[in-house]
Amino acid sequence: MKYISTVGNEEHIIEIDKEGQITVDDQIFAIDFQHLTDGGLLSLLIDNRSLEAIVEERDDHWEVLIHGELYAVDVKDERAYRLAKARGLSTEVTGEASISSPMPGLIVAVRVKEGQEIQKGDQVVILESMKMENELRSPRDGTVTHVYVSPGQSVEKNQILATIGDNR
Amino acid sequence: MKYISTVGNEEHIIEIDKEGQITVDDQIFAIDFQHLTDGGLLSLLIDNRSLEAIVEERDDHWEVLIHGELYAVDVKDERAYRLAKARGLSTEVTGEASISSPMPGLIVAVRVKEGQEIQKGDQVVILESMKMENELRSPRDGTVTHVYVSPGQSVEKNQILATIGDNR
Amino acid sequence: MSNKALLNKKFDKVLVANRGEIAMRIIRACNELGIQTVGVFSDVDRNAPHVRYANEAYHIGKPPALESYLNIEKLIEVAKRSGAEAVHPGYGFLAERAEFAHACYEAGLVFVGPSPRAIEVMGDKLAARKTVQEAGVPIVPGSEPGLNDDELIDAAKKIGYPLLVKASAGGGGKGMRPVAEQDNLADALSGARREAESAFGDGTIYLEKIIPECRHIEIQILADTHGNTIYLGERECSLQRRHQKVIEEAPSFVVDPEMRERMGQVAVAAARSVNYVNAGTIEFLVDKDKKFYFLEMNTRVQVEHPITELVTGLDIVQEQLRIARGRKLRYKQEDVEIRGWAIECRINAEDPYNDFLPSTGTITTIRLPTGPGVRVDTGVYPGYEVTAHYDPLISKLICYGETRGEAILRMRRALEEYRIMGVKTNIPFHQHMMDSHRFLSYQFDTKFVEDRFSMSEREAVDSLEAAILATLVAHRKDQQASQIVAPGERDTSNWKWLSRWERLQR
Amino acid sequence: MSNKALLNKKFDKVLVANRGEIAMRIIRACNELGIQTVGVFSDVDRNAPHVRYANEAYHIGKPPALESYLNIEKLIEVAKRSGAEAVHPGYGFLAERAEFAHACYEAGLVFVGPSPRAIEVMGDKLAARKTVQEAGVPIVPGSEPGLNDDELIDAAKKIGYPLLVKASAGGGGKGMRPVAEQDNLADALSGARREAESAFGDGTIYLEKIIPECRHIEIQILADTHGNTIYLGERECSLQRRHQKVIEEAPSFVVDPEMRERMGQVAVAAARSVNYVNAGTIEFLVDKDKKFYFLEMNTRVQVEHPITELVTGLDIVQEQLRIARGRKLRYKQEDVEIRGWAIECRINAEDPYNDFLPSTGTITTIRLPTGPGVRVDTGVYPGYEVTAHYDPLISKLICYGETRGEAILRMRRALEEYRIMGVKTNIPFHQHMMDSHRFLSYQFDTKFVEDRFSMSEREAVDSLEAAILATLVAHRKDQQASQIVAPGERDTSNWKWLSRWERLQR
Repeated sequence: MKYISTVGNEEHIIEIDKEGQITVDDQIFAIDFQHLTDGGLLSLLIDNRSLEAIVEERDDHWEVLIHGELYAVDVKDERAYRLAKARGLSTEVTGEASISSPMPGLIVAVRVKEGQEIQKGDQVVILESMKMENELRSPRDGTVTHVYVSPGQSVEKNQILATIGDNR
Repeated sequence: MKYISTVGNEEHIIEIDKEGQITVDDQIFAIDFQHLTDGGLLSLLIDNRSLEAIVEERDDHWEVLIHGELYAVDVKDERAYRLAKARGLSTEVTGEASISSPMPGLIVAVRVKEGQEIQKGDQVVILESMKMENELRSPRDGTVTHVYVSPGQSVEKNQILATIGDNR
Repeated sequence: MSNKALLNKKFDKVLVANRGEIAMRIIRACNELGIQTVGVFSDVDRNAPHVRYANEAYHIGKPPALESYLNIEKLIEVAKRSGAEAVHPGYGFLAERAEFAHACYEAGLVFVGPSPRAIEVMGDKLAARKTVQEAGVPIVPGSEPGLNDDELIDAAKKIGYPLLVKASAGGGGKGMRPVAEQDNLADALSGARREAESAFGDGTIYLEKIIPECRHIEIQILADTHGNTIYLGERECSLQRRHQKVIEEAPSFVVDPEMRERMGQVAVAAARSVNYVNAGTIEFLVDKDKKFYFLEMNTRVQVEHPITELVTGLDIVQEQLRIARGRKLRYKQEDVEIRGWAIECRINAEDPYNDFLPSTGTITTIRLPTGPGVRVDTGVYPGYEVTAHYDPLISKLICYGETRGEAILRMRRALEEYRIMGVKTNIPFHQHMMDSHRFLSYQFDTKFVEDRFSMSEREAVDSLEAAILATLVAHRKDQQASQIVAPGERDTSNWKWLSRWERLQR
Repeated sequence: MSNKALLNKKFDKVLVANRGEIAMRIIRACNELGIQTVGVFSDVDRNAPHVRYANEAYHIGKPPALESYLNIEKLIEVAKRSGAEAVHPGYGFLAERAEFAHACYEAGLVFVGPSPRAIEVMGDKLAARKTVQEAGVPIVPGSEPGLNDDELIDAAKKIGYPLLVKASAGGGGKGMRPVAEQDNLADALSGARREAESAFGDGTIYLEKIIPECRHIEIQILADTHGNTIYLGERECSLQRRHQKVIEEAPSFVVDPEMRERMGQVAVAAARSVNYVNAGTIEFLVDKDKKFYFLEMNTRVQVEHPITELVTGLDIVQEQLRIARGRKLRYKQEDVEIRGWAIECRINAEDPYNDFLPSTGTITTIRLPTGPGVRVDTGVYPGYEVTAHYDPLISKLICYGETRGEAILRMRRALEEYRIMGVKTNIPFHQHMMDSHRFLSYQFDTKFVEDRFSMSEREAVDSLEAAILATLVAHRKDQQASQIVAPGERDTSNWKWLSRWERLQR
């Protein structure tokens, strides 16, 4: 079985066919992979290198915890990968991007107006939650197409606060 | 639902009918009983007294861990309890008692002969395991009816080593 | 409220008016002193460790703190109902509310902390500045109390720019405005006053000089009811984000024994100026020339108290309880000695790669680091839901070493061993910091984390391994779904590919 | 083998030739020193923490130690294959086998421990007695080496009864026979000789006077390759069962500073007598009059080393690695200072209510105690199967306190917090001991646990609660079986009865 797995902007071709063996980007490794009975812990020996990790499935990717770092991995088998490519669902942001609330809270300030051109990383909304003010920033360059909230308004988790479209 | 629960030589009559309430030996307590998602931990608030425990089922009883102590509890509903009583399966040892090996090991010495009268607590067999010599003692007064092993012999877990019967 | 509003007597049952790790910390200290504990919980905290470990536990209301952990009447009622004779407030919530200390006093309950008056004075920044200054404590240059805007603008000329407009009440950076030059002062004043008004219902503001490249260093003190006050050395707390400490260490590498003694004596003087009793912390700003200025006093146990415990060998929370029981301090100043080095990393539910946004969700897995020199104080558990109701602190990871270098290396080891899944945590931030040359070489001040620290320094070392592991798990899922694996052929509780050595044994 | 057979040089990768908690302990120390680690495992240890935490791991054979952890050739092969430059033996297994230290030397590997000769001399009790005696160390009165039975019977007259017939080789109580009067001596001699012959292939025996009401107190020493040897104070190890220590504490309440210095100097002399290098422990018997006698020297890290770490602030395993790297000791004798009190309880898989029979089985749940002053060194995990192949040690629970009393109270708290299910443990034994008046008042010697301690003192306090909890769980099971609970009506992951306050909120 052949998979194309993506971490950040790295892509790796991973083949799993034989027992105790794995091929990663055409390189063969001996592996011994164990699921512990103990709450989702995994142990991998790969060419005798030892790794402990936790892997959990999320809506559209896998979360992998190794040595304190959390990695988001997208795993597709060859077919799914080709389909995705065909549909042009590549990783960089196009079309309208929406900024939604990562948690329930109170809108303290709105930094943008509809129609305003902004850069990736610009502040869009200040959300107060967990006793802290949190800056929500734009994921892309573009123009503010809609602002759905105003200061003093309280919002739910995942509520859409504003949308950013392409510049005209 | 009415249960008769036995710990050691204590018997308790426990009735569970209403929500948030339990009757123990005719005394009523308010309870809030929670199973944690976290590996078998239980939390009980009984008249606001807080207890954390782990309860696991064994072949013929429940094991309960509270504050470091492990309790063996026998729980029977009224019917099962009466049947048991009828069948005379009460708790004290009668009939032939067998001494079996609690773990794999090597028989170092046999302290009794067949036909010998012994007291509860007398040494029957010395078993070496885990780098230590372990004394297996008689669970009751009686006469040694059979000895199945001899020094130097290695035994499996739960293998019967000797049996003790009533005195003639 | 008079300073007499302070009870101290022997007690055998304590209400712990808090939650999370500090509630656990207090329950353990009580347990070790043979004192019974009463826990309280809001709807969402029924399964929390502090409920399970307390001897008794009572429900006190809904998740919003105002309806539970801040509900004074309810807490006093539970104390009476449970027969508790004392109350420990922990930190946060009601810990620095004079009216709570007073309510306990009125109800005949020992409040494990200072008198209401001490809390009141130190809670009002202007009053605190005035009081300690009269006791000969150096304070950050600033304006007098009770000035109107015009007077403040005049005062600003003498103080000099840049300066800070601060609210007298409250804290946490609210009603605070840095001002670089006179032109912006007027706006800053009105803005700060409005913010303070709305946040604390008190628009009183004042000016403080901004001390460039300063450090935040604090002194832990203990004071008994017999007039004995000692200091337990300092804590270096300069690493902060938005006025929230993230990493603390003890001792501080800028403080030598002579300076420690001077700071300690000043701290003791500040405490005495309000007849302070129990554990407290005096926060100082320290400038480039190692001159130090009183910033404020925290009239309760500090989040970062464990690092002081590790280097002094004392148990501060047990001392709090002994003092509240009316005991004399067991230690004289000369008995207090600093040995080794301790560092605390605050593990928060937040995303260090995305502006440290709080990360809500349910914690699925926790594996704590253990072994030599590692201490974890935590109040969360698998199944715990991180909500917006309470602060994002998951745990405090504290490491001890014979030297600062060894404490840092041990912290790296412990951070690597720590496993938390379900929410994002700032563990990678701490790992970056432990690797950062500026941190290793002491080159940081209170602005370092916000202005000059970046997460991008360190590349994701195990990304390939992550890809492999995710793929192995995904592949397994496919297999099981498509029944390629005949049921029973493999032990599903521990599924694997047979590795070479296993096949050899067949 | 000459004393030259000792390599020391810088190394960056260590083979950890052990398993369980000590393998974890060594891996952590290496990790903290930036040294790479290579773990080894038998079939049953594939999922053990020491395999998961090591940088590399290699399978070395079947569960019986002789086919894995005692297989010298295999271990040396793995060391070479992995590029390890040093080997840490831990304790037990090959730690005190001179041939292993020598094999490492021959293979050009640094052995983290003393020279083969030092191991050899101290491993032979008669040779050890002779060597240290020549160095002026007091030894337990006994017979000369190389006597036949008749000569031993004569020697016994001078030594006096009661006395002990001991085998010169090995340990663990094998080939040991107490003799009360002359009539029984001849039989004891032949019996002991036979037992020693079969156990160690060496029938050499000798006589030692039995010292009544004696304590077992040992001194930890560190010696570098530059001729510096220091002592780190004592450990009180009198609480034993069948020559196995169960509880240790540091310092010892019978040792005052003056006695500590004398014992320390004698211990250093004993170490010097074999040009000892690295960490070692000299065991003494101490009689009622506080006279002490050399018993034996353990030429490796001791199970109970953590209590010394807690009271001295040193990391003994890190020191072992530094010494093996050829570094000079960083501490002079005057730098070593004892602060506070530490106690270790060995948590074993055994049934304290049934003659401490080993308890085999699979561990289902583990919850470790945490918080201030508590350290747990462990090598087991949920899913771990306790087998007869290895010793029954599950973990070491170590508590620190400002005083002995506080260490004991903290240990009680930690024992209560500890949760292990699946096998029986001796936690209740430790709880009894922490409550025992004789323990609290120091009234014990090496015979106390076996001869005068009983588990029945303390009644099962929570038996009613246990009955209630088991019944609640059984009831739930019935309900689910008989589908009284409509599926989905309740969250099965957290089933419960609604309590009052919950209903109020409906």
